Amino acid sequence: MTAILSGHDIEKSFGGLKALSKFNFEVMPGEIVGLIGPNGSGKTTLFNVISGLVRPDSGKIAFEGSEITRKPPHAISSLGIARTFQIVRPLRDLDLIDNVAIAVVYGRNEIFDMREARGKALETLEFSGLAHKAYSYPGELAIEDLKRLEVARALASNPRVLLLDEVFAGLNPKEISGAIELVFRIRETYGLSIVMIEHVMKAIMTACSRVIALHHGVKLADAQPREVANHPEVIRAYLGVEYAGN
Amino acid sequence: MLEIKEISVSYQRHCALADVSMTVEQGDFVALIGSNGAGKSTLINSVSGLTKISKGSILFQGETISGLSPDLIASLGLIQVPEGRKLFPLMSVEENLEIGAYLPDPRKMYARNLGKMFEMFPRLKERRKQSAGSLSGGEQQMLAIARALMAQPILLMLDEPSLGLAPIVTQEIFKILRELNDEGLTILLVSQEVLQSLKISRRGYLLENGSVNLTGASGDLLKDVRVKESYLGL
Amino acid sequence: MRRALLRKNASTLLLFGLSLFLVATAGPLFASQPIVIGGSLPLTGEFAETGKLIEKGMKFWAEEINAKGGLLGRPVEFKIYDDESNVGKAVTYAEKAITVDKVDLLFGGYPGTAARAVMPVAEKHKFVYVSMGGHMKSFEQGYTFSFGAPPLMGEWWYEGFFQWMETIPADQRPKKAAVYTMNNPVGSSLTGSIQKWTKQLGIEVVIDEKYNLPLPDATPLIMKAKQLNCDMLFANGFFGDGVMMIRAAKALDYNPKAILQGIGSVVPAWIKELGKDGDYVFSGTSLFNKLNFPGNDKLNAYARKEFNIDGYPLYFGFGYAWMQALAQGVEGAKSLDQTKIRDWLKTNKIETIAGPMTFDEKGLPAPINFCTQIINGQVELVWPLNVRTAEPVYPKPAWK
Amino acid sequence: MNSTLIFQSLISGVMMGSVYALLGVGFSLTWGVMKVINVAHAAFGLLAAFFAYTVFHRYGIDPVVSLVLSVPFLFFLGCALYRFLLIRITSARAVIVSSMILTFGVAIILENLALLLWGADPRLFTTSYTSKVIIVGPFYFQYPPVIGFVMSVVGISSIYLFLKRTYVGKAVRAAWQQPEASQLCGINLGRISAITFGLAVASAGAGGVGMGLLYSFEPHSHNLWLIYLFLVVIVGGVGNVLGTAMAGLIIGVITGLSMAFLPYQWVNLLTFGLLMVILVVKPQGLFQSEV
Amino acid sequence: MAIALIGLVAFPLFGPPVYFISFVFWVFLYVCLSSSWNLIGGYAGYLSFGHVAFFGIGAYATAMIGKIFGLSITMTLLATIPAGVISSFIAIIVGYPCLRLRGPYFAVITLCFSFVSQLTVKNLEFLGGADGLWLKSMDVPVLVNRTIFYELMLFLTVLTVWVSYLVGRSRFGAGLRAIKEDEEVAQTMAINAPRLKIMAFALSAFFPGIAGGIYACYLSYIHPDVVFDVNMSILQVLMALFGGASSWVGPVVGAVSLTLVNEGLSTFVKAELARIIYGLLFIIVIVFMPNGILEFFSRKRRKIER
Repeated sequence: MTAILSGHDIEKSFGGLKALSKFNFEVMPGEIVGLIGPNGSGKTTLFNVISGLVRPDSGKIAFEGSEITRKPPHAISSLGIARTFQIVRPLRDLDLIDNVAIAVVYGRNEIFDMREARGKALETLEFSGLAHKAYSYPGELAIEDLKRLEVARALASNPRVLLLDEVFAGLNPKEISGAIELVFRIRETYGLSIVMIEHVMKAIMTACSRVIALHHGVKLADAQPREVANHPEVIRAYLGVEYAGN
Repeated sequence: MLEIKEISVSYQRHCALADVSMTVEQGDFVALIGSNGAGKSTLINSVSGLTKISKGSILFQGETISGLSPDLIASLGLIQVPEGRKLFPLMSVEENLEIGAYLPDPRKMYARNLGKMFEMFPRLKERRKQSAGSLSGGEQQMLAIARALMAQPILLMLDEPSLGLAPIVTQEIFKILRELNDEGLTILLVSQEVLQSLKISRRGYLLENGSVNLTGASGDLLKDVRVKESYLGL
Repeated sequence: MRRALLRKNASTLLLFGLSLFLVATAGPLFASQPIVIGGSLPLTGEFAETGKLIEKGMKFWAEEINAKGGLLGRPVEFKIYDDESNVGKAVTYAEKAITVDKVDLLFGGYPGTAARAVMPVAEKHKFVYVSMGGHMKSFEQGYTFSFGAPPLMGEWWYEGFFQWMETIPADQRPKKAAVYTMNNPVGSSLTGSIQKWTKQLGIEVVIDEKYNLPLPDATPLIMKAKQLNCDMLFANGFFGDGVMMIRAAKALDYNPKAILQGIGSVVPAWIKELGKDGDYVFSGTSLFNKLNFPGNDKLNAYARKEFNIDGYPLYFGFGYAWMQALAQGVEGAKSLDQTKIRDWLKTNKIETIAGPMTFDEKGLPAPINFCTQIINGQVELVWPLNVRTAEPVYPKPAWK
Repeated sequence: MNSTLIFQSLISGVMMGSVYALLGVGFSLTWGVMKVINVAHAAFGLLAAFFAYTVFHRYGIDPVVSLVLSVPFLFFLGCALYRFLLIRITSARAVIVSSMILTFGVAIILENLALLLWGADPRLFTTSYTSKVIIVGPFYFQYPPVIGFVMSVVGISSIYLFLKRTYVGKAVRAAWQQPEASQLCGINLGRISAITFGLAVASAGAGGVGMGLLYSFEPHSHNLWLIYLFLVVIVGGVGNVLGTAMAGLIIGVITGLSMAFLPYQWVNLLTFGLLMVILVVKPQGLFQSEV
Repeated sequence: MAIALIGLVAFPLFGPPVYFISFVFWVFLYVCLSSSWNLIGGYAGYLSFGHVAFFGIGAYATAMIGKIFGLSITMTLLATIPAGVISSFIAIIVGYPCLRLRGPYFAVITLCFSFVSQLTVKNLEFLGGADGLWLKSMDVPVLVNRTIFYELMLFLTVLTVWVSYLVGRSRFGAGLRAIKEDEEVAQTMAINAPRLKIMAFALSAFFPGIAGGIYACYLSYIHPDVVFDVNMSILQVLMALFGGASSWVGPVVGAVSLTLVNEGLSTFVKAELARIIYGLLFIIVIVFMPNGILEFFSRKRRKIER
């Protein structure tokens, strides 16, 4: 099986700070890959590089066999890579259904009419558990629903790969369980690959088939969740010395 | 010293805090723990006046402070070290400390307090002319604490001081907090670092879903399985 | 649903507002007894200064004529709109005066750009339009109802000066001229006669440059003129740039034999604000307060009383003179019929404070070639000889 | 083209530009610090110029000296404007746009108040030093631009020193960089904003008198001045005090040079064209935004 | 809606005083200008403060086409269409570098662009330079003349508003809104922001181009100071924001209400006072309805609904 999304020797630095160095990764079709690491370890930078918001200094990114490294963000997302943002960025002046409908109409759905798109958007909202709030505005939502909106919007473009940036952050345990269930449902229903950045270990452990651990832009581990969780270097970097001994 | 009486806060229709009560005594070191989004920052911001409460009252040294503006609350000696440090990035370390001592009383003691800070954080002294934005994460956190101390707080509140810091740095900072408390400073600490914060604090509150679920001496909480459950979500 | 509702409401609201407005302004449809003279002037915005002077001149005229029993035995009344120095508004207000207020007569507007745009409107509605016109080109469009009485023609601005210059012995004339002209209709209308006359008088034009308003700085211009030994300076600008040129000339101790100024020096502010430095500047005009024509005394007396200045301001005079011309047309035609008024004006001589004048088919009188110079803080007429109020000061004394 | 002319053009260009900078510095400050584009900024300057004119003609007080009176007045006017009007729009979604519309209204009111109070006639400062010059070699330094230049240097550097050296000034910078944290340090944001706005409006007064030294002015002149404001602020970087000063000099040099080398007809066109190029190449201005 | 439209079309046939035809012509002109401005300024959030440039370009293009080919006035009116195209074309060229700027920077660069185009026209003799250009005037009775321009402008305005309405509910408009809200997010939603912005800019320059041409024929005399008047730029922005820039209705409401208010003030109040009241109006509106009149009312309604 060949990777649907892969990166080769990606380098990116901001000023003097190396955010990513010689970073390699692969995502197989249908896989859920977790991306963990302490704050500032370069996870979000990686997402920004993949989605084209940030240009890497060097290295290559390939999607379905063709290179996408220097493509503009809209071209990359129209190929089928959708993402969410860690700090939610809804379109605040539009209601939820329009937020999602825009993603539908510009996504890979062969839908170009806004009315039709709203119908499809409603489906996606329903799938994400937001149907009852379709005509609310983002400002009226709680954080959990905003996270769901981010996911719904990304899903609505009918992507092949979904990049989820800390979708679970700020949620309580009950909400996290709900969100994990959503992630599974996404993979089942849409059959797409997911890369998720996450701090909530429970989510990582239950949802991911594979976990990549990052620290200071360097890959520390790339293995099964349990393996990574027990990797001494990962524990030291990510969970802290105290935990390692606890 | 600080008394929070059944306060509620809601953003739009989302309830962030519901009937939360807690107290901080003179000389106390209280840790407020709970997972991300449990309402810890909201609570501390309500005390500081950054967030308006919809119900309840907050008393500081017997006086109601809910409804006052943040700068007035700060002038009472209730100083917060905000989450994410929020330094003045384009100003030098020294200028940051100067702003910390902006209020009239601390301003009079500026020179003396500055010396104390440089004693406590020698690294800041080395970088006194450097802009705050160019410091490393740990140094920035130290500066944020030093800035708050410059205001001669009666009660120091810290919001996630360990966020994004290396474990060693976190330990160092927590050690300083411990020392400050030993010298008599009252501290309210908000942190996700459950183990460490419970280890250094005297009492703890566990916040979950906008309400206090558990409270007691830190030592007891450390042993309580419910903490582990809530925090780790296991 | 909400959207649709909103849309519907907005459009009904809109229509309602529009109709309400139309009803409200249609009130004055019923003409009243007095003769109403309407139009617009720039009372606010860029040209407010001049607009207000014209308004005062017109009002003084009305006061006077009403005291005498009015026009055709009816009192006169103004309907003056403020066009905010906006040409488009000047056009619609002219139409409003004609078609809504149903005014009996239309008065002339300012500045040239507005007058030019109103001229075709007046032509279409067959209303006599007496204004300064801006410049010659606006009278070459074949409008039959437009008159310049008197006009303020850039083309004629320096005629009087050059005619006088011709009387000076050739060796005393300036040798080299520097011509700085603002890039607008007024400016460009000035340059033709300068080219023609300088050639005729053997004056070499060393510098001939245009500039766009606002002029950021005049020092380089003056320095250049000084370096090239130009002993004649044409500052073809408005007030602001004109002042800058004079001040720079003084500062750089540049002493040409003659300084000629565009429009700026004809406004009262020139003398009032510049003081002594404004002296000895030559200008042209088609109207002058010291001319021995009937009416000027009264106006000067009024100006002394009302504005505390000797001699009425130029545009005050224009406002008055245009009304004079219009009134004589009405009285001559003994009717408010615009075509009759026009025809009368085209075939008869009128008397104004600018002197007697008759009109050609374009609506212009014979070229008016007064030359003025500011001497000791007074605007004096130095040409033609028969009306001269003072000897020209030439060459210009050095700066003190 | 000779060198004397070039240098003379440069000298007077630079002096002119420095006055633009003085007028612009407050505009830059409110834009950068408070996200308020004060379209009425130049109108406030005009108000000070008219005031100076009146005081000069009534009591013979020098226009520059009149600033002693008008600057404090404008300061309070600015504070009041913030306290009673601008504070109401700080919660709007697009503060910049709302502030532009609001201050546009203020500018219209000020212009027409000036029209009512002073009439439409153009005004000039004609003082004893108006046509005095200092001659250095082949170069002429006219008094009014030199005074304008000195005012600009004094004005801008005192604003700069105020921001860098005084407690209140530091609080202004702090409030700009981290509004929330500055409140936690005991800074009253409302008061600091009012002070900033008052200061900016007051500096407009100095700038207005400076402009009056160079040019004649009428009630509508502020519209023209406003364009220069945008020029210096954009080139200098929004909120950057020293940048504004540099921008004034740069614009002066550009104007001076283009007056020396180009037909005058193209000078204004070149200035705006060049600004477009600067904006496209360096959108954030030639200097980093910093307060 | 249809009745209102028929009413507007038929309005001149009732023989109102010519002024009303001209006045409503002006209202249409402003509705057209602010509605087309709204395509880029309101939908995409790029505040072009030099939009009058396209009006002026259209006016001059029309006049020049008429002059060069010696067209009759009727044919010159047809020339407004290529003038609109020229204006769009220039918008594409100018928009390419300018649309990379955002917020106030975009506002300032477009403002500069309008000055540059005004000064260019002034400096070029073959465009009439500082003297301006005369056009042939229509040899028909006044009422007919004004009615023709009225109907033309009405048609153009309805077209503009209709396009604005269509864009507002289309995929294109949705994309523009996303760009206004958050350009980066829009890009990650597969929206080709640079292209959409250029398209919106070109479209928003097309209608003013035609309007400028019609205006030139209406006035029969154009001058750079008149058709590149910066006040017009500012006014169309204010009208759109005044009404509320997020929908097609806002600019219409804004343009109509501001024109009416201004006209009412000029008619009934002394000049300076009228201006002062006008200024106060802006302050009052922005203080109490910071997001425009329309939104003020629609938000109110929503609050009640809830």
